[in-house]
Amino acid sequence: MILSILAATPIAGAVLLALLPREPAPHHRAKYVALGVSLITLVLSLVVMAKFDQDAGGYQLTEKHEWIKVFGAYYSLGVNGIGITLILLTTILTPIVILAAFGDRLPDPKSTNAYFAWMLAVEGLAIGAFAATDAFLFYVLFEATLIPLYFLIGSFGGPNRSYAAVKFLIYNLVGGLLMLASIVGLYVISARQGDASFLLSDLQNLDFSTNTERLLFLGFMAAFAIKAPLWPLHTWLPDAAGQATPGTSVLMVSVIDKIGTFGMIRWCLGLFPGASDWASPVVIVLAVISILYGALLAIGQDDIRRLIAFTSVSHFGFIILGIFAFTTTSLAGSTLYMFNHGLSTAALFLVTGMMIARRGSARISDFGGVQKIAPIMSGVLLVAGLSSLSLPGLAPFISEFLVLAGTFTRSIPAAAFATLGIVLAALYILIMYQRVMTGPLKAGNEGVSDLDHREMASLTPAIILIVGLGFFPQPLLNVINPAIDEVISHVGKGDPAPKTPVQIDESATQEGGHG
Amino acid sequence: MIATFSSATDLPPISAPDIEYSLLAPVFIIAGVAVLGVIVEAFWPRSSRFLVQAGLAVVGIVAAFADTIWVFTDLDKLDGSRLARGQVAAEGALAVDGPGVFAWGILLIFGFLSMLLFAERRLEGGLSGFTGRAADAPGSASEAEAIKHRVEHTEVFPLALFALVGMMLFATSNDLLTMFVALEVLSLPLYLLCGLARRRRLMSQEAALKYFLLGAFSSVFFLYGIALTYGYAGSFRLSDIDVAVTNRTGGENMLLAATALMAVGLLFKIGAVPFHTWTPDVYQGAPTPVTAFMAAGTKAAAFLALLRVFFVAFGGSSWDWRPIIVAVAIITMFLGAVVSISQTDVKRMLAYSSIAHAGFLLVGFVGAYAGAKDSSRITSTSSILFYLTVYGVSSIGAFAVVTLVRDSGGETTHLSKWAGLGKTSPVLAGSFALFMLSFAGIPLTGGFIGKWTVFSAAWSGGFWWLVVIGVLVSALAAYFYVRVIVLMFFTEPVGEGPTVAVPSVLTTTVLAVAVIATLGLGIIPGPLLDLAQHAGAFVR
Amino acid sequence: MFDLQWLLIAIPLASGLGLLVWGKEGDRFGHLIGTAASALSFLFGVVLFASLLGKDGEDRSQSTKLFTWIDAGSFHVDMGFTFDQLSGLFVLLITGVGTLIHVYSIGYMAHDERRRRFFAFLNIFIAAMLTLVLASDYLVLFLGWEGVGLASYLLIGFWQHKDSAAAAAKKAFVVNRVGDLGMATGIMLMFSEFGTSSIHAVNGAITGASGSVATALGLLLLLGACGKSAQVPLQSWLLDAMEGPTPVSALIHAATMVTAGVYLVVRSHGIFDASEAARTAVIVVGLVTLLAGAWIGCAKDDIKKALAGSTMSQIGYMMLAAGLGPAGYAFAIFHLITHGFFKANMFLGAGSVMHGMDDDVEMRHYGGLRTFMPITFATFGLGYLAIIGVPPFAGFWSKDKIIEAAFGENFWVGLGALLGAGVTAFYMTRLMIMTFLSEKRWREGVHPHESPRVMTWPLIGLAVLSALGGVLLVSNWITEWLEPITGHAEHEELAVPAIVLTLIITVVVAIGVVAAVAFYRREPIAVETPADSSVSIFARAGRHELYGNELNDAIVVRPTRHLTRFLVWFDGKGVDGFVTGVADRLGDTSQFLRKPQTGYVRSYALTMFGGVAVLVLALLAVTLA
Amino acid sequence: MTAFWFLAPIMVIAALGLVFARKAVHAALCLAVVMISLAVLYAAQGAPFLFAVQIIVYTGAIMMLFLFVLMLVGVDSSDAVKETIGGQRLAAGIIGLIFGITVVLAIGQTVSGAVVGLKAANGNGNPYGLSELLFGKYVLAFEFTSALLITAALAAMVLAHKERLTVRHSQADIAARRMREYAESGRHPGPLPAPGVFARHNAVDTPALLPDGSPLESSVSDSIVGRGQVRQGFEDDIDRLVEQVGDEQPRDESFGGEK
Amino acid sequence: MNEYITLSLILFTIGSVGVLVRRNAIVVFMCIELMLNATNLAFVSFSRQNGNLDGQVAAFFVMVVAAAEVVVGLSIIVSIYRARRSASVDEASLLKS
Repeated sequence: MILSILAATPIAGAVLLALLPREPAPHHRAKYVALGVSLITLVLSLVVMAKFDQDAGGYQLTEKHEWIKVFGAYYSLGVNGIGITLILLTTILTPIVILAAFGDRLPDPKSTNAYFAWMLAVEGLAIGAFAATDAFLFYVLFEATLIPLYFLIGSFGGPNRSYAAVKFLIYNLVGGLLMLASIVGLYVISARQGDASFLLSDLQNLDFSTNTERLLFLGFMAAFAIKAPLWPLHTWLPDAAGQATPGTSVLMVSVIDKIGTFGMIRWCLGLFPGASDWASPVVIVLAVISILYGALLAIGQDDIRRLIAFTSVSHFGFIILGIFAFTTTSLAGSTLYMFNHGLSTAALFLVTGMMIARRGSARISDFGGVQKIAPIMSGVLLVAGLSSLSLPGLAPFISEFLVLAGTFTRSIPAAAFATLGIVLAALYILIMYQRVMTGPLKAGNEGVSDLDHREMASLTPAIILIVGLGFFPQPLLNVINPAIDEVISHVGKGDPAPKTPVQIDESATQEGGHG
Repeated sequence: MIATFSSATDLPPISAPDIEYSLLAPVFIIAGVAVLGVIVEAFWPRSSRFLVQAGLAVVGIVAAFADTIWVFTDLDKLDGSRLARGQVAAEGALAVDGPGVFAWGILLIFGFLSMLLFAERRLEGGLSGFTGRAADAPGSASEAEAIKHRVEHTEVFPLALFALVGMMLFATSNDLLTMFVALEVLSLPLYLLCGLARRRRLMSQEAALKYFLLGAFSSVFFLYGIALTYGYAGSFRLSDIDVAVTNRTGGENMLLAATALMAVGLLFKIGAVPFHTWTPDVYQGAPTPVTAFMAAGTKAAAFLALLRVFFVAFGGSSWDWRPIIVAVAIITMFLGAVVSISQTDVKRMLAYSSIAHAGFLLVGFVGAYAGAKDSSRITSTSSILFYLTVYGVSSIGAFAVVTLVRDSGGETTHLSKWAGLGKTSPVLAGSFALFMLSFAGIPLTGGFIGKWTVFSAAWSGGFWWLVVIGVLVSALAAYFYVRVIVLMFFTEPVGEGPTVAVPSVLTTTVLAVAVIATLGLGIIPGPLLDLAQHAGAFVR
Repeated sequence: MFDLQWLLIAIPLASGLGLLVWGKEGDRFGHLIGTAASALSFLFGVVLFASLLGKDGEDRSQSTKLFTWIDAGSFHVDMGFTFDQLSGLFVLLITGVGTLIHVYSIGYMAHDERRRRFFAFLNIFIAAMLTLVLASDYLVLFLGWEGVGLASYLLIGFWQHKDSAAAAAKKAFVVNRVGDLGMATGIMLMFSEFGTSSIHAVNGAITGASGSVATALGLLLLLGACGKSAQVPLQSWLLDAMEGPTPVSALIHAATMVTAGVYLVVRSHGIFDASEAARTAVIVVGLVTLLAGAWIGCAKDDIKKALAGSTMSQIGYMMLAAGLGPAGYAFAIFHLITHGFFKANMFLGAGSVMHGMDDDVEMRHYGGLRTFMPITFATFGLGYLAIIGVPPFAGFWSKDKIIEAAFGENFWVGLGALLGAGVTAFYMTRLMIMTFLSEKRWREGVHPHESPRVMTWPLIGLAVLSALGGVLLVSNWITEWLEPITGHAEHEELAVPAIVLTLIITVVVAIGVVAAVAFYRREPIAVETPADSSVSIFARAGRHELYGNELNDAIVVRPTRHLTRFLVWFDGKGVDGFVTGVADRLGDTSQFLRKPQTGYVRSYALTMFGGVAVLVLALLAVTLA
Repeated sequence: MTAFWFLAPIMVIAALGLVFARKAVHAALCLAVVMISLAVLYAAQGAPFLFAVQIIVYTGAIMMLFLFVLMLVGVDSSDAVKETIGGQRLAAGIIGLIFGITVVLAIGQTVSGAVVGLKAANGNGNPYGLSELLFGKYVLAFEFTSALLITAALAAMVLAHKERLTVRHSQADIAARRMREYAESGRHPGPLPAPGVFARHNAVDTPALLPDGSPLESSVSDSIVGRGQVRQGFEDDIDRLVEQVGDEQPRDESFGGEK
Repeated sequence: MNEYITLSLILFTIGSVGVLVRRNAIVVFMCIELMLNATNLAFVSFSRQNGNLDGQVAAFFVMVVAAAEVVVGLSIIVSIYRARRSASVDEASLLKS
């Protein structure tokens, strides 16, 4: 029940906002209502976290109601460690985004209500998608997230926004519809083998022929690979991120795109372990290409937002690599990566968004020397950037390293090539930072003021989490680990054992100090 | 009713036919109300005739609908190889079975909503959307006089009811002769109604002419198909044909040609490629309420007839016709989706969209999955019934929106004029966007569930690759639906932008019903799906 | 007490972060707090070291686990530290020299409005460096490793308004990242091979693994070390790094951070012991860098760059020593420590000179400064004597031992090391002459003056250490102290007695000094830098840092840039072009398919009739075929 | 069979005539030929009732309706020689041939099975047999053909019938009104003078001349005046006439086609 | 029997080609009538072939339907003629593409 309430709260908030009368100029009411609702949701999610038994494993806080009997579709929710991590990410990021979006200048100032309503809708649908344990319900929510994002991009973005919005929608719809074909197939197979059911637990017991499993897997994978985005299906992301407002970009890249990678774990690996294994060589190659390709393209961008989008392509490559390496280490890394990447990309998008709003341009070449007049902003950008390049001590490092270390045990070439990404990451972030922030102040940047209190308030939680999780990732990993073990045991590919295992001598490392 | 007579020559008396009036009451109610309307037309004073006609039509439809519900719940359950309900009635002319009565229900709903649109008088300054005096040449002095005298053609209501009764018969005909008569009963009034627009009358008349000529042309092919079928099977009764087809008594060629020719007539009515050419022109030219009625009703009735003919009569030769229909389905989906991309007129765009939807419906049809006795799996029939419901309601809603976006020359259907509609009237644009999303098959709308059901029927019938093609085409189709949304919401209005007429409660009701149904069938489709499943298979 | 060794790190870290967050109010005390934090850490380090001295040999490795850092899947890393003989020495070096440099910076940075932040970064560096040396797990070491990289990045680019500083900072970070590639891959290899990345466990288990694993690990770690310690082929960043404030050059790019590579090799002695090939690679890298750095040092007119070249060269010595295995580990560390003293001393001295010369770094603008900056001259002179290896100053002892060990390994290696000593003497003498001894060449308006006491006291302190650093070798204390870690090596008998070798070295050094004097005292030194064309090819190559940058450009930078441009084009025209192309084709198709809708009812009928014909034919054909 | 072989060529030729006849009326007559021939074939195939209906209803009523409308629309209307749609005739011909050959080969030659004949079915007479079916099996269809007929009637009413919107005046009313107007305003109660009667041109576009030689405007139909088609160029004649007569008459300035 | 069906098919085909090539709406419509008549011939012939009167009933129904259709069609044609003064189907081509 608590999960339903959690998902319903932002939706209800969105409806409330839609019903609120439009206000003249400053529109404070809508903003505060939105912020309030998102904070309530955050609190609720913490309650969920508290109720969640870390050690128990499996799906918890479940609820199940018959929804569409003929289809065997259930309104069935439940979270495991992976789901709750991403729900937490969603609920943490939404207030941050909303607070940061207070200052967004919208093309139509009358549409503030709609802007925040759509954001809350995204949050609610995303929570639902992360909590769904019924394939049909998941699919519905997965696809439904397109609509609010479509309107967020199309109504509130830059000058080329409608092109970007349409591209975003059609691209994702193609994937989603291929997944629909698979969903239909699941239904038919499920109905053939007894009563139709879309429950994850029932679907996992289905017998597939090898070819059927592979076809169905491909449908799911297509949707997730586009969403995630995996090379070469990524081209919608730079366009969308280049046109959307920073808040929209955060919701899109940090939250919604995670449904793609999340879906790979829960649905691709969960339903089609054999096919996932079959496809893993290709997926791994694509993921490695994504990593390097995204990074190289990020180096070549002049638009900051497109740059960040391409860094995300690179990072999603890591996440997917970790998932399809099928080791507990890499999979835990990928899951953690989703969370960390969400935070670091959010910080990057938001702080650059504030910068861009002040400068009136997103072109790197228009900036220069901003550090001098906006030191705090530059500091935040640096921290966010360093987290994006996976500096040890910041959260993404741990996840990236886990992914690589796990992958290394499975495939040395893949890990080796992927590791090149960390050099390229340094290049794209530092080149951007250098050209934007350092050097003498460039003409035209005089108006770039430093962050104000509200903006700092919105960014601080993200920065604190990025740093904090860099040193103390264990609270999250403790939640994730049991779920990962279940996934890996379901896939049936155990971790490759170390070739020369070392019995870790506890006394040497731990007790020695007390001597 | 028909008295037996004995003549001088000692011929045996002809026994009176046995007609199940209670079972057929919905049909008779509508027919009766239509005839009553004609009488009202003749005798009721002009001043209040419009209200009486409209009220009569609406009340008649509501009554018939109520009776339909009763008939549906009361259908006999037949034990056969698979679940079926109902019986053959009226000396075997009609099959009052689950799918048929379900179709009656949705046809009556479509009729009801369309009648509300027919009766809308707020938009033209107190006059209906139909021409005042069709006999006047467009632009002539006498037309101006007719407008001045505020005359109206109230015959549209009985005509629409005749069309409606034709549709109901078409959906339940159990022999080909009745089906042919029903086809004509449904077509003739529609030909006529198409030519009665108040604005842009030349186009309207042209639409009527095209619809009529092409409709007559196609129905001749249908008829020849009937003739050949008769030649092959020696009977018009679907069940007899089935026996003949299953036994394969020779004359294969004749059967195949008959199948093809009958398909032509039916595919014409549903607007499948290459028999779709009339659709855009007629949809654009016809008065918008008529277009709505046609789009929803004709398609539903024709699909039921298609299913009935091909599942019941030609079910035994399904391996012969399925490949061809698959090809038709693919071409139809593709052409409908692709061509609508470049359309600039809303009504034409909706017409091409209806072609694309015909393709999707055909996907469900070729699955030809009839279900198993103990399984609640979606069948081709139930999927199409559901899809038709959703599509019909949504498209009536969409056309209702079209009637409201106007400029000085009446409805302004050029897409460029719709730019910025979302800013000026978000509710209207929002509901149109909802219908578009439903057409595109986005989840949480009825259209999504509809697509889902037809695809699952196709997959159940073994056509998984057709499902893949189908989903790809629906992505293509989605492109132009979202383009409309872009236009309405993300584009600045050109000039002053469109004006949105304030509709009366009638159109508002239609819109509200359509929006609620589109959303409701997307979120809780269970009850309607259960009903569609409950309808079972066709009786023979 | 050793359980609290994390305080060593925590104190400067807390101070650094606090100073960053504090805001403008902290400007008044920031530098003091920063210095105090460093000093506190030093004092605690001394206490810990002292208590280590009081323990038996076996108990001198004190580990503590702070918390479980990462536990995911089969991957487990503890945030653990080990205070042992090696790290103890480093702690003292880092915090000791660090504290002196903090003090120095109070004066040096007095007029910089962002001094508080400078101290914050210095503190963070100290914390990261301590993490590096105290880490008991390679991943924790990597944390410190990257942490010092970050601090280095921040400090090199401290004067961000200068484009050159920002570019140098970026370059340093990126080149280091290349090294980190090796480091990270090495840790992954450890994980996949041993299931752990604990330093102790890996070095203990390496003998059980195949030799190729040891070689691979060794080479990967060497790559990391090359990056951090500016060894060939990743040397190019160090000279650029001189863009940073001079205390930074002294602390990070001379005394501590750049020696981390040496520390890594020594710390991973187990791995290198197990692989002859890896050791050879280390020797080669060390020897090449030794000579290359010396070469560059001879040619540079920028005092800091000349010193940087020298640093490269000296670290080359250390690497060389480390590559010699157990025979050289201790001497590598010994030279590392003495180098830390005298090179920090000289950098700070150079900073003092620049301070007096209005931040001019061009030695051709100096000359005759000994009278104007007596203390600087004196302390610098002690450092000079130490580095060229004049007995009995610190450098003599350490370098002598390395050259000796090198001859023990291989004659040619020894010869190279010997040659390096001579060249060192040459370029350092050149530096002394150009800066302090020759006629004055500074421009009008420059008033050279001695630096304030807050700057000279650290100079004096370091000068003393430079002079007396050799005491560590008294009765082989350092080798014995480190023996539990580096292992014992039998002293190899050389072809000639050690004393003869020492004499030879001294002679070579003397030749270097004399050559420099002869070369630079013969005629006045030109104020303007001679054009490239007028100097020898050796000088030209040295000035251009042996064309390392050009090489990098040609091999890496430009291809990457071209690849990036190509990919941007490819992404737009190829990947996205395909998608948009499909969309465009659909649009065309749509326009094309509209055409049959002519509006003529007869053509519609024709279409229908055609359809009928096709349908009939198809049905007949499909079925009858 | 004789009748068939005699009539079949006639029917095909007549049908082709329908396609090729330039004048619509000829086409209609060709169709009538086909229909009547068909009636004979019906009779020959045991369908006497249909024979009668074909003659009476089809040829008699429906064909007459066609002719009637043809007269209405213009009996002389014929298709232009030039084909508006490029390739339409060729394509129609080719597809027609393909279709025709296919079906004739596939179906026309393969009707198998013995011909049962209608002896038994027509046992009680053909009309009886028909009515038995019509009022039995197909009673529902039969009933609903009434809907068709009503629709047809409505169609004719709607599209062709113009409802009178003003009160119809009887002759007496009109006469009374005219006399009243004459009494009140002096308006001439009789019919307007005919145009051109006394002029040299007696076309409708030429105004009549009054005895004094001046043209009488009101003799030309309003619609011709409205279209500006009143015959011009005779003023000179009158001027000349006047000159010849030598009598000075004031000319009506306002007269002329430009009016 | 084959010859009757063949004749019917020939007439049917000629009718359909006529629909395609004639431009006068009334003549086009007459061609459709020809097709209907051809169909009727098929019905009657098949009726004899099958030995039941259903085919004749069908022909009868076709005549009724044709009558109604003619009325509707001709009304439409007349009303178009009134507006355009032309009965050519090619003139009615406002609605296209």
